[in-house]
Amino acid sequence: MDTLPPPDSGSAAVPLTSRQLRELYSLMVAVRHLDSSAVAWQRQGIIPGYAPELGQEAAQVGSGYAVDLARDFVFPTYREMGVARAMGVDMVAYMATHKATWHGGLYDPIESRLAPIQAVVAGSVLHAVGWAHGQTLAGRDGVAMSYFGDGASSQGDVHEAMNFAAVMKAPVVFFVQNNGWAISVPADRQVAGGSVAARAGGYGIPAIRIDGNDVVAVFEATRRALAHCRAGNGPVLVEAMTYRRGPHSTSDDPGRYRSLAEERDGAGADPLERFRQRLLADGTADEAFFAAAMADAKAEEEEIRAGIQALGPRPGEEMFSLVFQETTPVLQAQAAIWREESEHV
Amino acid sequence: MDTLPPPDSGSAAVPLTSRQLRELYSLMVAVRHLDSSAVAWQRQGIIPGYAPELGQEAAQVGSGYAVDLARDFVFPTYREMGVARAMGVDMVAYMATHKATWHGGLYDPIESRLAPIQAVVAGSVLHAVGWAHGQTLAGRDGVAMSYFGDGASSQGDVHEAMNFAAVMKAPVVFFVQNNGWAISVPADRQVAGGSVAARAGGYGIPAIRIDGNDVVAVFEATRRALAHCRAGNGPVLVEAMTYRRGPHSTSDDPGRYRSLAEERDGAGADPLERFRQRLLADGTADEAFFAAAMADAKAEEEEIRAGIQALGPRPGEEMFSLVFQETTPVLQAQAAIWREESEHV
Amino acid sequence: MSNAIVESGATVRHGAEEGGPGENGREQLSMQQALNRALDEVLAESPKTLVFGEDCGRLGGVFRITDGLQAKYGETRVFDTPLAESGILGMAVGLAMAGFQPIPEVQFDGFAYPAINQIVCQIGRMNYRSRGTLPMPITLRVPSFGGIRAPEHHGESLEALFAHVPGLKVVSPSNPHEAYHLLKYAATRPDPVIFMEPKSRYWQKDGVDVSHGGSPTGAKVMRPGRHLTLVAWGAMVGRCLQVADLAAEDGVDVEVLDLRWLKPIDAETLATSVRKTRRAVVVHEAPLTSGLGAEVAQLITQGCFDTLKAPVERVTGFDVPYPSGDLEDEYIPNIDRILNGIQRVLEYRRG
Amino acid sequence: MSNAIVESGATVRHGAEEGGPGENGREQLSMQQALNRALDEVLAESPKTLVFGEDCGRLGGVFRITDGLQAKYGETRVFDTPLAESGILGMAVGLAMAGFQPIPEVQFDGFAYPAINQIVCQIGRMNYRSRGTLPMPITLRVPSFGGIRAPEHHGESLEALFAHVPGLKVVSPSNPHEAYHLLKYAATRPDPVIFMEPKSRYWQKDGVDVSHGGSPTGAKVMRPGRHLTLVAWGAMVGRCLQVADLAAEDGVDVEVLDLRWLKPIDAETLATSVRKTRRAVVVHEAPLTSGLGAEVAQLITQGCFDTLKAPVERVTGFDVPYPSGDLEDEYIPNIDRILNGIQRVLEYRRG
Ligand SMILES: Cc1ncc(C[n+]2csc(CCOP(=O)(O)OP(=O)(O)O)c2C)c(N)n1
Ligand SMILES: Cc1ncc(C[n+]2csc(CCOP(=O)(O)OP(=O)(O)O)c2C)c(N)n1
Ligand SMILES: [Mg+2]
Ligand SMILES: [Mg+2]
Repeated sequence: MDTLPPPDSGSAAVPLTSRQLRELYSLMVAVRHLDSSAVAWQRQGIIPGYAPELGQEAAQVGSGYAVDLARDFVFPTYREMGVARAMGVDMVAYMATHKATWHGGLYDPIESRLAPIQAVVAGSVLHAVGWAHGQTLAGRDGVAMSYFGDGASSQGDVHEAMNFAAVMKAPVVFFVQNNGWAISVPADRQVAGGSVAARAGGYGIPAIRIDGNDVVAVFEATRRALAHCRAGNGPVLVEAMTYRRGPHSTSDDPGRYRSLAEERDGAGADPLERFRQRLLADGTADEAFFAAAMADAKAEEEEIRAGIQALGPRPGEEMFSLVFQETTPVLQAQAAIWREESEHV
Repeated sequence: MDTLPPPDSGSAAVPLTSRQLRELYSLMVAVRHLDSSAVAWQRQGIIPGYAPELGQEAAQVGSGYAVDLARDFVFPTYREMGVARAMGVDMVAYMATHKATWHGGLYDPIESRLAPIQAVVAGSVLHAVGWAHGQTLAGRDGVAMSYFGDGASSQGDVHEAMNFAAVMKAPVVFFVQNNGWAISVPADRQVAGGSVAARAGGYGIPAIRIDGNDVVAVFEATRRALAHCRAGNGPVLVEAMTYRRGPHSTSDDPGRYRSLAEERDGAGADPLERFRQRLLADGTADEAFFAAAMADAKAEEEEIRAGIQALGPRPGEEMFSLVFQETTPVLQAQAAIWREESEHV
Repeated sequence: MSNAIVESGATVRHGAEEGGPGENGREQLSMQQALNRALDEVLAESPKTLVFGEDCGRLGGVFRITDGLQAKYGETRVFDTPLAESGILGMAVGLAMAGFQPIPEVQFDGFAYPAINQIVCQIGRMNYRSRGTLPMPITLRVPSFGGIRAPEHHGESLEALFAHVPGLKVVSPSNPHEAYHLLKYAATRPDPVIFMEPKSRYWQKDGVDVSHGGSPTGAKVMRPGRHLTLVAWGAMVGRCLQVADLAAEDGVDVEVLDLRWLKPIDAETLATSVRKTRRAVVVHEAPLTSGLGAEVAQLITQGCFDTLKAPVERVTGFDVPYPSGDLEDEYIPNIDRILNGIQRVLEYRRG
Repeated sequence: MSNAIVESGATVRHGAEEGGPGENGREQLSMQQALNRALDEVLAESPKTLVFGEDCGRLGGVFRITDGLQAKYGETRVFDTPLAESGILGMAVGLAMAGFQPIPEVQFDGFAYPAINQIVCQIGRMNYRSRGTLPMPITLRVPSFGGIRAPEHHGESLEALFAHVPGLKVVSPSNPHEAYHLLKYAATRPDPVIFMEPKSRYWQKDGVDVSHGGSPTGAKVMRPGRHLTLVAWGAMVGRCLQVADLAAEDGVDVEVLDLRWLKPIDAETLATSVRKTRRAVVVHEAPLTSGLGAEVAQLITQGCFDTLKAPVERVTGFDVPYPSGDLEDEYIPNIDRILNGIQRVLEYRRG
């Protein structure tokens, strides 16, 4: 499905260079390795929990790579580690949320163009619309990218967001990762009609449904969507069909709701392996490159793990000082009592 | 637009008899007269406020007439007086809500198959889905009819309702009266994509968009929709295109947001007059019949007005006694204090 | 209270306090006019402010609070949204993230419920979650409380809910003067403020001193008194002033305190008043149980336990759904019920 | 309290009260098991009951409270819904109108917010609006409160909000025995009940006497004492029992009262206790301001003004968003903070 008009400007159609393709691969390897390491960290007690994105590397890296960090702004869920990494977000600061250091992460959203991690399903889709409409009002050409899942598509806020965006012609890309599952509920019992992309037409919003496990296809679709929005044509919906190969989170047990055979059939070919074969086949990269990428990923993971392990708790004082821009006498009094009493703890 | 499969059983396609056509006309006249009278009652201080349905008689009477009172259940908004009348609801009990006697009205919802009047926009659309799914669970063949407006279609609950209904194949008719306005906001700045019916496809729900000012077309579409649901095929959406010819409510001033010319052009031909011409033209009714229908309408209005005027306030005790099925000691204590103190008032 | 405005009933009586507004500075405005003027000035002063909601643009709002503002500031600054409250507030969050100062409206109190998720989980927490990098300078206007014989869900009092939510500030004006100054103050704050407008007072005229607002924070003594403190907010302040006049006829000198800020609550002004009067009654329209009256009563008890002569009395709505117009007067605290409450406190004897 | 179960910490000590459960009748169950058993029995006993929500069916719930129920009762009685809380609760209303007794779940406390509109305006009012013809026998299960180092919005305490809503009843069990009996009771009532499960206690085993539940209504004295009353609910009851044991070492005999029903509140049992102890501390996880502790404190003050030796103290969460795991222990009332609260009350001197 593709109801998005073809790109009018050339830049949205230029093929990726070999360097860019290799960079995409390196990012995917880094993300894969960090992701599986984070699961291991949880087992080792380094972090209390994690939501793996195993199998969604192409969807996340391909789309995050298309973001223009000078202009755009991205609204993630709790599972967009690959997007964050592709955008160059500080990964210790990002992972801090999974260490239970600070809800939303410790990175600076403004600097990194990534809104704080959002734990409410569909919680930030409307924020993307508001931010995008703000670009129109301010005469800027930034685009908001809102990530959400097949499960999230059931929330009323998503519908309100699509309608608002279409009425206001707000420059938003609704980027849906349809990974087949919302915890234990399969997409076919979640998404009536079978496709989130099919919803867009009802609002007059163009949509593309793509193979979300093909990183180049994801990149190209996202680039087209961003260009369409940036040109003042209003919102676009991209539905990347992918598969959550791992558990919903480190406390989930998929064996309770899907068989290994279902998992294998649903997941299809591994997006990382697919891309690797493709780069090998067309001579864009060789084994030495792959080995180097893996070595870099390992070094990077070690550095991030060290950073995470070194990360102490935030001072309790921040519970009070970060509530408001202008604090209140009541809050100051509570902070004073806390200071006094916390010495007994 | 019509994506509803044609009726398979004969009964959903049988033409209306002359008697039925005349009955529809009589209902429309009764509704028109009661509606304009209610506006007058407000001016005369008989009731504090009212939401007229002027211009929506065909949409309301045509659809309400199709309801099977033995099996179906209807979920109205605050503007479905014509539906209520077509269903034979006690109109004094219905109008009691506008006299500020009791929120929701004084009629018995179970007896009359009409849920209490709903003041929350889109508030009861999900209830219809739940009730409908209850029919499936209980092995019954009742259908839920959920009425809502173009404005209401923007609410997230409507989206959740359509998705739930489609996932569960619940027998619900989503009956949208697109009357062009949500208070001061025209439908083209409310309903992105231009049509509520177009939304249905995204959920795999069949939809019909009809001339809501043609009472026979409305009846036939509703009958088809009900039959489709009753046969176990899941939900249907009907969008009746009509026009709110009057103010939003007796406290609204449409002159602030639309010109008389816009009003005239938007409203088109009066649905009552259109139907009258049709009945005259094909000989189904004559002037004598119309005169008698009008006389009946007047007599009926007088009776209802007398009933409304005779209606005293509900005893204050009901504030407490109707909160729960099993009252609580706290509420009993508050009722006792109220009884004691209200003697001073 | 150096900035106290001493009022009684609908007519303003000026005390001779230092810094009090001069008679000349005062204009007679309804609360609707005062709010409209405040919005007009805020829009003029800060290009980042935006006014939006259902019917706020072309119509000027069902209560005309935004009347004329779209014509003056254009459709980009003052606009109608589709009919979805979660959408309105969620959009406000995004606009704030983009650097704007949104002043959204929900059309009636009861229609704030569909937006509670965005208000509690997003507006109240974004500054915190983002460690102060994404402030939420959102002022949400909520026409509030009952008293106008309106349909169901048009007469709700949500202050207890809002005041409990971390990250929100909550204020309610009791008269046009307060409305003008508190709205101008709220709308220029860097934090989210829920602004609860007593809709039953929209059309009542009263003096507004546009140049001297007095302190915009804390509670305000509206009428000094010696025997008992009546605490109220919104539309109940005017009613309490009437009650005080009646009580005075019986020789009971009642102090009336307009709480104004429902979060943070000015516990000090409460304590100062009740340490003097030694008796208090708190009045609100919302249901009794878990209402804000409990918080106010408990703050008073904490602050004045040793001087308090009787438990703080609460005169409130009942624990029932807000009733239809016919029963409204049975539900909202009326003069008699407040007088009874005062009497119970005055007659309280230990043991 | 003829039906009081006297408990301390995690181990149950049986008093010799009349009608008290015999040692033989008690099984060691976790709260998760007790709740699961209760649902199982309710489903078996009433064909009109339905269990549904996100992941409640095939998975058996993220906390396994509905484990095995779909396999036993089929996909029509126990089912997964799409991911939309307003949808779940709105659907529950319709099912109730059709004569069913829905037992929906919202997956976590923080995800009740998207359903607040349906809960407040529909579930709480349909019986009233319909003049008793459309009762709402809905029991909404809400895994509640903090203490498990969970992500944002997974540790909220919404009792003050729910308790303020006309037309709702609210209950929270503090241990497996209570969980089993209160859920069975709630799920068979003709009125809506918000059932707040302390998720940090799901996995702790304790004795459950399935055949003798004691009275299902009102508050319960969990430990008698002479010097001070600690009032709590949910997970804080266990903590208060620990505190009482520690205080006992210092010669302070603390009575611990499990409020259980957060609406309606059992003011009489509160007053009976505090008239005896003359001092009270109320403990909850929710933020202080406008929390349910204010209501409890005010009810105690009203009932015991003449005997109370000190203002009721509140030891609660702060007026801040529920923090991330690392700071959770700074936020939730801990043993030291509760002991401090007790000390402040004991040391209170007038004047
Ligand atoms: C409003 C809300 N309801 C429920 C949850 C609990 N929850 C967390 S993730 C999840 C499933 C989300 O599925 P989907 O949107 O497909 O995203 P995915 O997890 O597959 O990435 C649920 C139910 C939540 N976080 N927020
Ligand atoms: C949730 C909610 N928000 C706002 C309102 C206020 N309101 C009442 S009717 C209305 C317009 C509804 O428009 P539409 O759905 O098209 O129905 P119509 O009035 O045209 O019949 C509004 C905004 C409300 N009643 N409920
Ligand atoms: Mg998913
Ligand atoms: Mg309309």
